[in-house]
Amino acid sequence: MPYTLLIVDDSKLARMAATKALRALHPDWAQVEAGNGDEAIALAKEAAFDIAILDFNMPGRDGLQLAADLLRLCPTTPLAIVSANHQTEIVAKAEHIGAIFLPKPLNEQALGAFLKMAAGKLEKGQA
Amino acid sequence: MIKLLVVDDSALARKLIGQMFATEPDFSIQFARNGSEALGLIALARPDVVTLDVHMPEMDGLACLDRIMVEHPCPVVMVSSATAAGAEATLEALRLGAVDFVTKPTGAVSLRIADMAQPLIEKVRAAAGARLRSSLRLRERVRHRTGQTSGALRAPVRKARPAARGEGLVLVGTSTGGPPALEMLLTALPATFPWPIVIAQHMPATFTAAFARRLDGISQLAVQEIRTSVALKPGCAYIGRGDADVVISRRAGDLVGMAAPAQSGYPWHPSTDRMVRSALNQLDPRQLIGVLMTGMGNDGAEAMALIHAQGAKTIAEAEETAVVWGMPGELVKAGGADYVVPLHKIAAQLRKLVG
Amino acid sequence: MTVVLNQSGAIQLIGACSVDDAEPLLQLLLANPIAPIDWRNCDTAHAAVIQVLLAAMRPLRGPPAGTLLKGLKGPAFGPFDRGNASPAAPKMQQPIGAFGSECRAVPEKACLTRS
Amino acid sequence: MNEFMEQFLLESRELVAQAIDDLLALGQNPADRDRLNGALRAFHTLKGGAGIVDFAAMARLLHAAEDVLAAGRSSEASIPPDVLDPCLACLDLTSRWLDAMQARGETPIGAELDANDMIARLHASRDDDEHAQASLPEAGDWLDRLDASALEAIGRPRTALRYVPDQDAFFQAHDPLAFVAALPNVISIDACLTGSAAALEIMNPFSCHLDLVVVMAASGEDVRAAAAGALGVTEIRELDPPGGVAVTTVLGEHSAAPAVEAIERSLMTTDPASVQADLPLPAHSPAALRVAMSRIDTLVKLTGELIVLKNALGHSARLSQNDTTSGALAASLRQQHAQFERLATELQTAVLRIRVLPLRSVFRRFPKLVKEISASVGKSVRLVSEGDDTEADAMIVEALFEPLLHILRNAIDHGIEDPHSREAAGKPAMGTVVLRARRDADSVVVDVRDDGGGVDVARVRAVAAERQIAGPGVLAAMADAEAANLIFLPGFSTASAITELSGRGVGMDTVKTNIERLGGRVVLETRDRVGTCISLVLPFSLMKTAIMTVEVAGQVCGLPLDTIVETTSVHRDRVIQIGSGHAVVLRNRTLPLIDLAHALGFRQERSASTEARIVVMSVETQMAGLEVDRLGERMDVMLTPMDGLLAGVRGIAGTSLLGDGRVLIVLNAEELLG
Repeated sequence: MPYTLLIVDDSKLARMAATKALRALHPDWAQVEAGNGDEAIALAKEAAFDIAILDFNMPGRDGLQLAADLLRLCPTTPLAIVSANHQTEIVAKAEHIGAIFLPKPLNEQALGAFLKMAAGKLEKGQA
Repeated sequence: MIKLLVVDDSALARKLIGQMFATEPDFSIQFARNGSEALGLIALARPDVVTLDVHMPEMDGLACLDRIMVEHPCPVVMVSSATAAGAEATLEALRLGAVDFVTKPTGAVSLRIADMAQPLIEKVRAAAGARLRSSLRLRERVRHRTGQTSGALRAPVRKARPAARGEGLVLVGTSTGGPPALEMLLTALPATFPWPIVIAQHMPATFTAAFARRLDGISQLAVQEIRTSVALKPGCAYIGRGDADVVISRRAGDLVGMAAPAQSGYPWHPSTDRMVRSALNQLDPRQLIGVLMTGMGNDGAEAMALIHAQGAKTIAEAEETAVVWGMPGELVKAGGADYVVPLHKIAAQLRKLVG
Repeated sequence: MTVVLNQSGAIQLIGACSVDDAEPLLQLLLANPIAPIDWRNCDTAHAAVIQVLLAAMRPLRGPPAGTLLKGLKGPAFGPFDRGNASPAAPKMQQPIGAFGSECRAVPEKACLTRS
Repeated sequence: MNEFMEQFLLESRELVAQAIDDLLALGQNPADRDRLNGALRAFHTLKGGAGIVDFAAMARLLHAAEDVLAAGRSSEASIPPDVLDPCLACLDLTSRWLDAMQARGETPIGAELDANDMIARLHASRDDDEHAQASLPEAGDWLDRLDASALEAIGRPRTALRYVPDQDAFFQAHDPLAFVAALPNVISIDACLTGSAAALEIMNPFSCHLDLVVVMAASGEDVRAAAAGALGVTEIRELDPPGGVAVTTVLGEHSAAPAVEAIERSLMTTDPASVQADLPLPAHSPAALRVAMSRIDTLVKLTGELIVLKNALGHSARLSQNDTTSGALAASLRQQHAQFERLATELQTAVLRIRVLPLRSVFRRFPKLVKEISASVGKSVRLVSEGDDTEADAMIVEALFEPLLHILRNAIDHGIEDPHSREAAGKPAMGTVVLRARRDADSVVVDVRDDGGGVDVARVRAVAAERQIAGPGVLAAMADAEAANLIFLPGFSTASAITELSGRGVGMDTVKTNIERLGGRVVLETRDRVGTCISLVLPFSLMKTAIMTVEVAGQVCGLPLDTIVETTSVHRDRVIQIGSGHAVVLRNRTLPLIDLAHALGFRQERSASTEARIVVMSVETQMAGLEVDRLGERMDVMLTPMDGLLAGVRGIAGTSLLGDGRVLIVLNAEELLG
């Protein structure tokens, strides 16, 4: 079934790239975008999405803090943290909170694998 | 008793080569110091096999070889240097009809010449029983006599690369006698040949690049060495880098050929067995064609028998044309060959299979 | 086989990983784009394998079994005593004497071409 | 331009502006963490965008800048100001790239080289002698990767090794990791990928792209011996060498040699004209150069491209032998040749850049010396150095010390007045000497400017007359500026008292000769009571000279382009006979006309043409016309100085090889006109 993906990134270019990859993978899915953590939290309160990919490097709340906040609002949301810097800390912390680490620039294959895993998790939750 | 004639201008080299064979009871040896002496001795003594130094004063090895092949054809093993220039000369020698070659160690030759003994004895013994391609030689000889290079006769007019029609791969393994055999095979294939061809020709690292260039110059296929990695395309043939292995893999969905450090489990490199096994991981066996041609030993026989059993088509060169019917013979004996055909018919067989 | 995908979806490195394991490892990583790597049972690894790990940017479950690998540093390996329940990194005061013997995984000199 | 590119440009411009804001604010308040984090984020997002549009050079550059800034963040201390400048320069380069992309819709040419340079500059900012002391006394680029506190815990001696194996290393049955692990008393191994490593999706695992840093509790000597079997570039640093904080550096020769060989081979076998790139190293060249890895990488990469292209050319050439319908073929040959030329030029630039050093290495020796010299003559002088990051060929940098020292001595000894005279003249008692370097097109200019009394032209005239350096008539006709230049003549010394420092008959003529030997020139500017400025104008690199070829009596010669003012032809009627010589009037200026054939001693029939072809040359303040038979083309050549029997021949600067293998004689304009 089609889901809605939240893309959080302060770069519109990065959001465009992620949207393009999503269109190619799941043309029937919807997406919502947020340019920062506060917008993302607002969307989460309206339960406007099922899955989220969060840029690590953002002004204000970084991706990991945002992930923690989102999970507090909705603990079952599948999350991915996206970063161009491969730092052990980020990878390890992402894993620790149950998020997937995806390298930036985002490639379709990695996003596809994450979305497949996420969809599987959501379906299991509904069953 | 095998009658061996050693042709070398260096007294030291003659002595060293003589010593290498002294412990072999089935050889009787004669020496010649230069090309003209060699020609005289060959006419008189009719040796079973000749070793010939590529670089000699007066008549150099290639000129001498050319006359041997015209006047008194007999199996010749070239002794060459492992340099780029040596590679060119050696490849030319193989084209002129030399059966095989060994490379002289670089550096302090007298100290490291022992490294050369084992391969030289093996190759000379195999060459003594080798078959000369008389028909091929005749054509080549005429060309050589008229002073034309084969490149000029077979101007490779390349057409646009064909689109891949279904994915597939031709895998070729060969050793002794391989270079001229590959030349014949590749020049008989059109630029539109739809499947990429990957070739494991046992050779030193310094030779494969020159060999690929030579084949590229005379065939309609684009031929290149797999130095690091390269995407495999139709209408192209790829020579695995010498002293290393070649493996088939995928990058971003596309088939690639990749040079891999020589795996010690395999005795010959590039290993045909390893190449074929790696291809089996990437493609359905029905998308593979294995070709095993002239060569000492058994490299490739096992893996090609395996893909044959799984549905791939395999071609073994027939005994009548193989310089040494080792590798193809093993494949035939293992019951792994779908077709056993003489060299000049392999190209036609391939075209029929991918037609 | 020293590189496998285990049932929990992690790519496992086991025992001595040679240069030949680099390509299978890479293939597994590409086929499983979000799988983590588990090298807790890895004793030694050829540099070719290590550079694939470096390029992979995947969560690395460690520490590895081998002393040399345990002592590896760099952005991809990070200090292993952080986060999960791994033993503290070796104290750096003394040379890690075991390195010499750990690393005999040098491939035998490859056979020369013969034909 | 697609929507991605548009968005990229739009967003990148905003980010560049934001990052500049943040950096400038940091300059005001280096402890402002918010500004630092803001700048870091901007660099990071810029890098991400570059990744999306596949602009690798930009991604690489911004990654390096981000690293430098991030190092500042983690150090807890405030950002050192000399880190900000190169980061700003990065942004400047980035916005120039963005402009180029906007204009042409594609990533700019040469971005890789520009990025390499800028990255080297970024690293140099961390390598600076002054502030590196904050963390590790011997710190420098790759040593930053080491954990300082862990290092402290190790016993002595300690040595660090950086090892970047050849890409082909795995094929030599070599495991670089096992190799470094077997080094003596290994303490730690740090592994990361080199900049040339590809993304996982297209990676070739058998091509080695590792960059290893190993710390050992062993002496540099032991490490050097044990590391002899390395297949690639190694750099060894003793972390506490016997003589203090100096750091020894060894550039492994294992891989540099094949790289250079490969370049030479490819140059030798492809294009005879490029034989000129076979760098002639003057006999006393500096023993070792420290070369940034990225510069070697560029070379290797360019060489690779060159070889591919060479092969393509070879293929086309083979085709052309057989192909009679050769229109398309000729076109492809032409195109490949053009590409080849571009690559060859880039390669040449890259090769030249390897030999480049900042002038800092010479400049930093002077402050102490100036103090000593001024003390010894009882004057008070302060030295101001500017532009010491200006780069020049290592040979030139090395050779500058002596002449500069001589000029500085002269300035202090003769130029700067004693404190009393200065005060009387209304100047501060302390004199100032400014040592300033700058890059000017293809030249490097070093000025030594003092605020002393200026050259005493009247005295120079008197001395010249007294020593019969010039006749009274000539002296009388000389303008003051010209007369001041007499100090560069052999044996000239105006010091009324031969002082301990700058007497002894070795005068400015030595300086002049030495600079000219390097292909440079010396310019003197002096104002009475205000001061003197001596400028050394040197070529950026020793090897490349722009020339124009001319033909005379069937012989092709080269004239240095920087001495040519213009080329023209005049009707023979306008050539005037003056005594035994000739002259020509050009734009109301009378120029002596030199018949080149005659000057070179070629016998030649007077040309029948009614037009005289003239090259107008200018050397220092002199101008003259050279009559030639034919004008040729402009080219850049590597000049080989004359040696052996020809070394003493006047009028010849050196030789170079032409594309067809002929030797080109390049003339020395100074000597021809003089």
